[in-house]
Amino acid sequence: MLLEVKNLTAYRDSIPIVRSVSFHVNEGESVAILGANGAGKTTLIESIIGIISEKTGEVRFKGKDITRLNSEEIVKRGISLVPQGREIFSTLSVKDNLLLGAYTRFGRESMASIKETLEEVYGLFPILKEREKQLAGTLSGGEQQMLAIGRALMAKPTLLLLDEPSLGLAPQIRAKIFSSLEELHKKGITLLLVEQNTFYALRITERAYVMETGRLVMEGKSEEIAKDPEVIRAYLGREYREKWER
Amino acid sequence: MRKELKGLVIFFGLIFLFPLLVKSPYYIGVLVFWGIYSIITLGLTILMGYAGQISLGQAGFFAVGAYTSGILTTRFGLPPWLGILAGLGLSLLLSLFLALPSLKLKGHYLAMATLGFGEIVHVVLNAWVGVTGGPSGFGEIPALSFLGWKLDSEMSFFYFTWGWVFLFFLFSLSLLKSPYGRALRSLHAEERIPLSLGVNVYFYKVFAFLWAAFYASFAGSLYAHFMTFLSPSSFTLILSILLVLMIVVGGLGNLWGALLGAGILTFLPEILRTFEDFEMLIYGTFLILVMIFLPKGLVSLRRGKVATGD
Amino acid sequence: LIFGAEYRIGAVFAVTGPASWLGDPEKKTVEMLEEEINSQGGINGIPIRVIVEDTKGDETQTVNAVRKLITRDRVLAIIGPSRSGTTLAVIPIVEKYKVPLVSCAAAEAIVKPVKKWVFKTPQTDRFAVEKIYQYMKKKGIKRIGIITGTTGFGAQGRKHLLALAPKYGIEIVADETYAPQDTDMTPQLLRIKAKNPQAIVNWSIVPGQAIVPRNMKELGMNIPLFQSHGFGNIKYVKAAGEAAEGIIFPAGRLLVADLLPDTHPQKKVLMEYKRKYESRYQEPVSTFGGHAYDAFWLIVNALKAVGPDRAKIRDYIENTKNFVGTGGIFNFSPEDHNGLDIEAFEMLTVKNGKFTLLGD
Amino acid sequence: MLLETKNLTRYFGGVKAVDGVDIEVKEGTIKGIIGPNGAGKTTFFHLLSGHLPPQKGWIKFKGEIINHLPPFERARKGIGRVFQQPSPFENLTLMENILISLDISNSPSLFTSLLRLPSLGKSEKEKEKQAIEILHFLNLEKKLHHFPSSLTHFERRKMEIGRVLALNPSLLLLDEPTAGLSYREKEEIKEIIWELKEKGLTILVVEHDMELITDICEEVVVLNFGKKIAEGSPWEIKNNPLVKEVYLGEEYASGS
Amino acid sequence: MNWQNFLQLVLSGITIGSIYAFIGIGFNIIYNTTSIINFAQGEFVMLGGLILYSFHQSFHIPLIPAILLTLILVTLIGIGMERLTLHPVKNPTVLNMIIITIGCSIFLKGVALSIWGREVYHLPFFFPRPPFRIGGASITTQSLVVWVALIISSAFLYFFYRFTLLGKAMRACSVNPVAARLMGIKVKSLITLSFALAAFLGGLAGVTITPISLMDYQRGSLLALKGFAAAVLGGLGKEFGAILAGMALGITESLVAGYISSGYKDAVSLLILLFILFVRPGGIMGSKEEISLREL
Ligand SMILES: Nc1ncnc2c1ncn2[C@@H]1O[C@H](COP(=O)(O)OP(=O)(O)OP(=O)(O)O)[C@@H](O)[C@H]1O
Ligand SMILES: Nc1ncnc2c1ncn2[C@@H]1O[C@H](COP(=O)(O)OP(=O)(O)OP(=O)(O)O)[C@@H](O)[C@H]1O
Ligand SMILES: [Mg+2]
Ligand SMILES: [Mg+2]
Repeated sequence: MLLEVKNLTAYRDSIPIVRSVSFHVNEGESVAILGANGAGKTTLIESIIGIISEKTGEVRFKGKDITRLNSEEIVKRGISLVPQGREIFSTLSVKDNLLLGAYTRFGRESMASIKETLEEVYGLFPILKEREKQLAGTLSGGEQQMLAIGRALMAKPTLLLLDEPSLGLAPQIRAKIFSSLEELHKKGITLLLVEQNTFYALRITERAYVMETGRLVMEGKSEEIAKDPEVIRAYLGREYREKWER
Repeated sequence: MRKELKGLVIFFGLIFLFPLLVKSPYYIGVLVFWGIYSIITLGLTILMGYAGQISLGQAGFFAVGAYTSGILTTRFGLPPWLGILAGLGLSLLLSLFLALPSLKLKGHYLAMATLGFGEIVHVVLNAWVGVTGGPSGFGEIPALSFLGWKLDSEMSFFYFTWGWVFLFFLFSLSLLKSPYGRALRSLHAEERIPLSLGVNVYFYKVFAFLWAAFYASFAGSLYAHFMTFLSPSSFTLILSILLVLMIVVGGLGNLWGALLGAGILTFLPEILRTFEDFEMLIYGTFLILVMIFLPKGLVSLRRGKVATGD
Repeated sequence: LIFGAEYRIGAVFAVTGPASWLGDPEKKTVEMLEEEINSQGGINGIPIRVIVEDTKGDETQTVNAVRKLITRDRVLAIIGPSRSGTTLAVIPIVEKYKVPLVSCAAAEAIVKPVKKWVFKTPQTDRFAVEKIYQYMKKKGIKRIGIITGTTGFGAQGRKHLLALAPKYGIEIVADETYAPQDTDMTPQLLRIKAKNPQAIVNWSIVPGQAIVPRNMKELGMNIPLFQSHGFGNIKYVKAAGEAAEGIIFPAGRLLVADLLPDTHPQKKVLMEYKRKYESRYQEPVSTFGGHAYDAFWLIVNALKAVGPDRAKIRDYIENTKNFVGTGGIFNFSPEDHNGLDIEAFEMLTVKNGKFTLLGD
Repeated sequence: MLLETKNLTRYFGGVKAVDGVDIEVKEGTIKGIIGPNGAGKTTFFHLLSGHLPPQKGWIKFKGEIINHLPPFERARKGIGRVFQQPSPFENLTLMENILISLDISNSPSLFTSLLRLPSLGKSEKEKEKQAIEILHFLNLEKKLHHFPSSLTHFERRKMEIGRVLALNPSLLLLDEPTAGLSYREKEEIKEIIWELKEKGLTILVVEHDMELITDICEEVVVLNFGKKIAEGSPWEIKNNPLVKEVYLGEEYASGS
Repeated sequence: MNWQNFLQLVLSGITIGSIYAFIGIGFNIIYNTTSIINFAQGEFVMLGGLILYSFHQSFHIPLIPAILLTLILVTLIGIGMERLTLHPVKNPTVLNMIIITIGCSIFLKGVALSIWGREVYHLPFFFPRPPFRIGGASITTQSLVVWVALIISSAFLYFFYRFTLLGKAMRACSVNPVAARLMGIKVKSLITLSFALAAFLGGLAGVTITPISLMDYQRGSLLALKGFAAAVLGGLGKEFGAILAGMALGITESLVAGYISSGYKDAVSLLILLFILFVRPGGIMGSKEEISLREL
């Protein structure tokens, strides 16, 4: 088990938002968490990576307890996050944003291998290369989202957490991102994906959880969940039905 | 509004009873200064706490109010209330000049611009010897009189000052509880948002500057007639910073905080005076501790009771 | 000590803040004297207590402090404040409450016009200016440049320098000022230099007193430099370094006490104060401490003679004659609440890093 | 025409964000704007709402050129805008957030406010009623006195729509109103937009969700590199090969 | 006035300006990691001067080791200040942090007062020789020392912020601390580091300017005011902004005092400063864009 969450309760302003949640992600797996707005998905992700420190329960990564660690320490152990709302460094250039993504790799790895990752990210999002010198805050919404994803990839994490990565992306790019996530996964990166675009989320993951008002209410293979009538009604649109049927 | 009124009645009731219980002119005198500073902070907290605009030049408007009314009454024999009005007029004019170009500035840049204004006023007070008396200052400013009642004792001045504090508090409260107050509070967000909702951001920023300048200038005139002597050393950047400290220590964006902060920081030096060389150590430590343990200011000690704003 | 069994005297000095170079020696002096009197059994067996309040040189603070001393501590008289501005700010209060106040600040405005309850011990800065001008006249200096700090002290000096020049046939060809935080007065000095004066007068407090001579030296200006009596502390000579050599300034005799002839009436007082202060505080005396010394004894002498009565103390001080203090020999009268004249000053100069009397 | 732009242009250095765009929006219609990321959609909205000055071209609203008007005056004239990034007034409650824009059309004088004359209370009451109506329409009336930080993303989005509705606008600019919402929530937003259209509002909407675009828009404009590359009914657009190539990608390649 | 005087005015303006600039760059360092103005920056300068005085003049340690010791000590004080006051605060607002630095400033002044008293201290020039003469104008050796130290420091900072990842990471801390932590950046440690760096440079400024400006316990804050003006006018966080603006301020002051009026020189130079700010709201080197993206 790469990531194991036991009985996690997490608070915002002393209000419990995530309530005794337990789940796990195996090494090399890709897992989705679905759920309506306000279910507490972001809160769950943020308490795993240590942004939220007001919590009880246990989070284990690679067998070690990381519940009480700071996010910078957790990140060093190989978890990366594409945060909801992008959280880019708006007054730094696009390139600096990406380089900072590889902050933990500096000193450990050669400059060349970092540059290589940079080129990979540019390959994935050519627009970022074009905008290399621009201040990140002046990018368009979708470009910022690409930057946030690219920045997380720069760290070459073992476990990649994605909080609504497709938000604000054009259909073409969205498709591209999901297929590259699939590829990354094939290369061995473990994924934990929070996504409103349930169709894609279920297509590229192996397992999924459904979250409602702070609790995990359903767990299963992604394919099976995709067939669950309740899920279809609540999370999957008409578009999906058309496609799935096709 | 109801809830605040209850607090108001209790607070001002106690204040107005004070001189009758404690007859010491010393304490009454200190309370007069508390009142004078409160008037400034009640205005400044509108500008800083609600409209989110910083000013490190408030001592400048305080000085303009004090000097204008001081000079006009002493040199030209004008009645004090005319002097006060003239001070208010000049302050409003100056703050308009400062506010219009400052609309483009934010944060530290705005702080610098307002600080620059305050310093310019200070330099002029020092250098324009013929009119201001220069660094040596000038004295013998006549006392105020009110409805034929000469305000030359600490006690009478106390009631006069705190009467105004009460009125100014009510004005600020009414402002905040009106559409104007809401609009001012909306300035806290990125400018483009209120703009897109039809809020004339420029008007409200200028308005907040004028409001704060009005209060400061009025307080300055009171100060002049209470002290009866003025010199530039009372109107330095240190005072501007002190005023900001008062509203932050008291609780930013809260009228009670403005009152409380002004009170605490007026009394603290009185208490600490005996410590002399250690005073600075204690004072500095006090500020640090308040900010560490009560980052929202002293008013956060009593939640619930405090209303107005967030 | 039971209440009432002591004589309380208030003191308000700028112990901290920008004018602390005044307030600090003043405070040390009165504390030293208080102890001395009490160790000798007080006044007629009753100890005195000097309540020192720090004003930070700030007027609001001073007003509060004086009100406190008068109405809460009920002091018999007040020594200080240190600065002219703060003194002027408290005059209305002492006049109203009828408490004698002996200020340690120099401005003439404090005692002119005479205020019933207000006295002062420092030599009036006007006399300091006159002393300089007398000397200049003697030396045939007719065209001078003045440079003053924009503090109360500097401004008073400038006022007198400008006003008295015609009386001595002196023309002021350049009139420059600088702010207390300035680090370099070269621009002002250049303007003065361009007017070719025969001498320069610099009227300010530290550190301007040290920076101006240095800048002059850097600019190669070799004309004589006169400074105010505020230069009266050997520390400032050190701060100015070599550039201090040859600076001429008027001062009370405290700084050159050991150089006075034994017959000089002030010699004994001066030497005694100097010895006690320097052995106790391990630092050189300054004239400012001397002002507090004089103020203290004026009040205490009155207290000894007439007892604890504010009005009587005031009357006694007003009629004090031939009081030998550190600042000179005081002769008070209802028309003169300073009691000193121009003879209180000597002209001094710096030679080999030390103060010496300036011969003719 | 309610809104008309001609040759509207805005560059950022070398980036041609909006490049000579002409559009016309008929009163009472819903028009979609789509295009790849960075195509200039948001910038185009900035130009319409006055947050950026155009370098070339003009904007005509209700038959009047409004190029020179500052944003707040355009808002008062009836252009309401919802930003791409949620941006509530964090220090105001939900109710107050709405009241801000109600104040614009109904604000007693300063004098009345400071002296708290009775007319103040009357107008406040009136506005509160209107605000509650709006919140009710948006299904938010339960959270009246909440601060935005405790609302969900969805509620915040709705609140922003409410805030703009309080201006009583004739044109509504919505920038990705359903981004990050779940299917069910999208449906709710869709209902809201439909109802607004019923009420006679004209709406310009930027979206990346083609399903929403097809469902609500009568006409769609496609931007690419700041230029208008296509315009037509959603069905036409979906089958436009150029649009497929630059925007829709393979997902839609097979057509529906 | 003639050419020679003009030259002299410019030279002393540059000396004055380099003092402002030197103090100004210290503000930038802390601003870069925290978005705050460190009101205690002037105290680092003051401590630099006074501690060197004690080491060199009172304990008679030779100049170079005394300077090194001073810088180490001031740096430690900077670290200590951050660790004890700012570090423990959870989620502080910018205003909270600024007020804490005001508290620290007052506290450090209090400490200096109790150690060094109220006296004005002076140090000899590092290279005691007569002033250089250039075209009839003179410039002291100590001014040259200040310039050299200033230029080396700012070249270092330029390199540090432009080309090292650590420098960029520091900037990231102020732009978005949460995201910075998500990159694995130890925000709190970098803030401590920036205080160390700012204290070091403040100390260096104090050490080099004290022979010119003299030093006492409250002179640091007075000078810091001008340093703050230089930092803001130049564009906060811009490596060369403070230098450019500091020089501009110094030369303006000097020329105004030399040609117009010494009494109003501060007013005139402040007016110019205000004017520049109104034309360029992000300072001389600052970009409008960046300002619009930043809260402060
Ligand atoms: N400061 C706060 N105080 C109280 N409640 C809060 C606070 N912040 C967030 N919440 C509540 O926490 C809940 C969960 O928020 P969270 O962001 O984790 O949900 P989510 O599932 O990620 O939803 P979304 O799809 O909007 O990102 C929401 O209902 C929200 O109202
Ligand atoms: N201030 C600026 N400086 C430089 N380039 C800018 C600036 N603002 C925007 N841009 C660029 O202009 C282009 C258009 O941006 P805009 O935000 O309008 O795109 P958009 O169509 O809304 O994209 P999205 O769908 O991703 O939100 C982008 O490529 C962006 O990088
Ligand atoms: Mg979320
Ligand atoms: Mg956009």
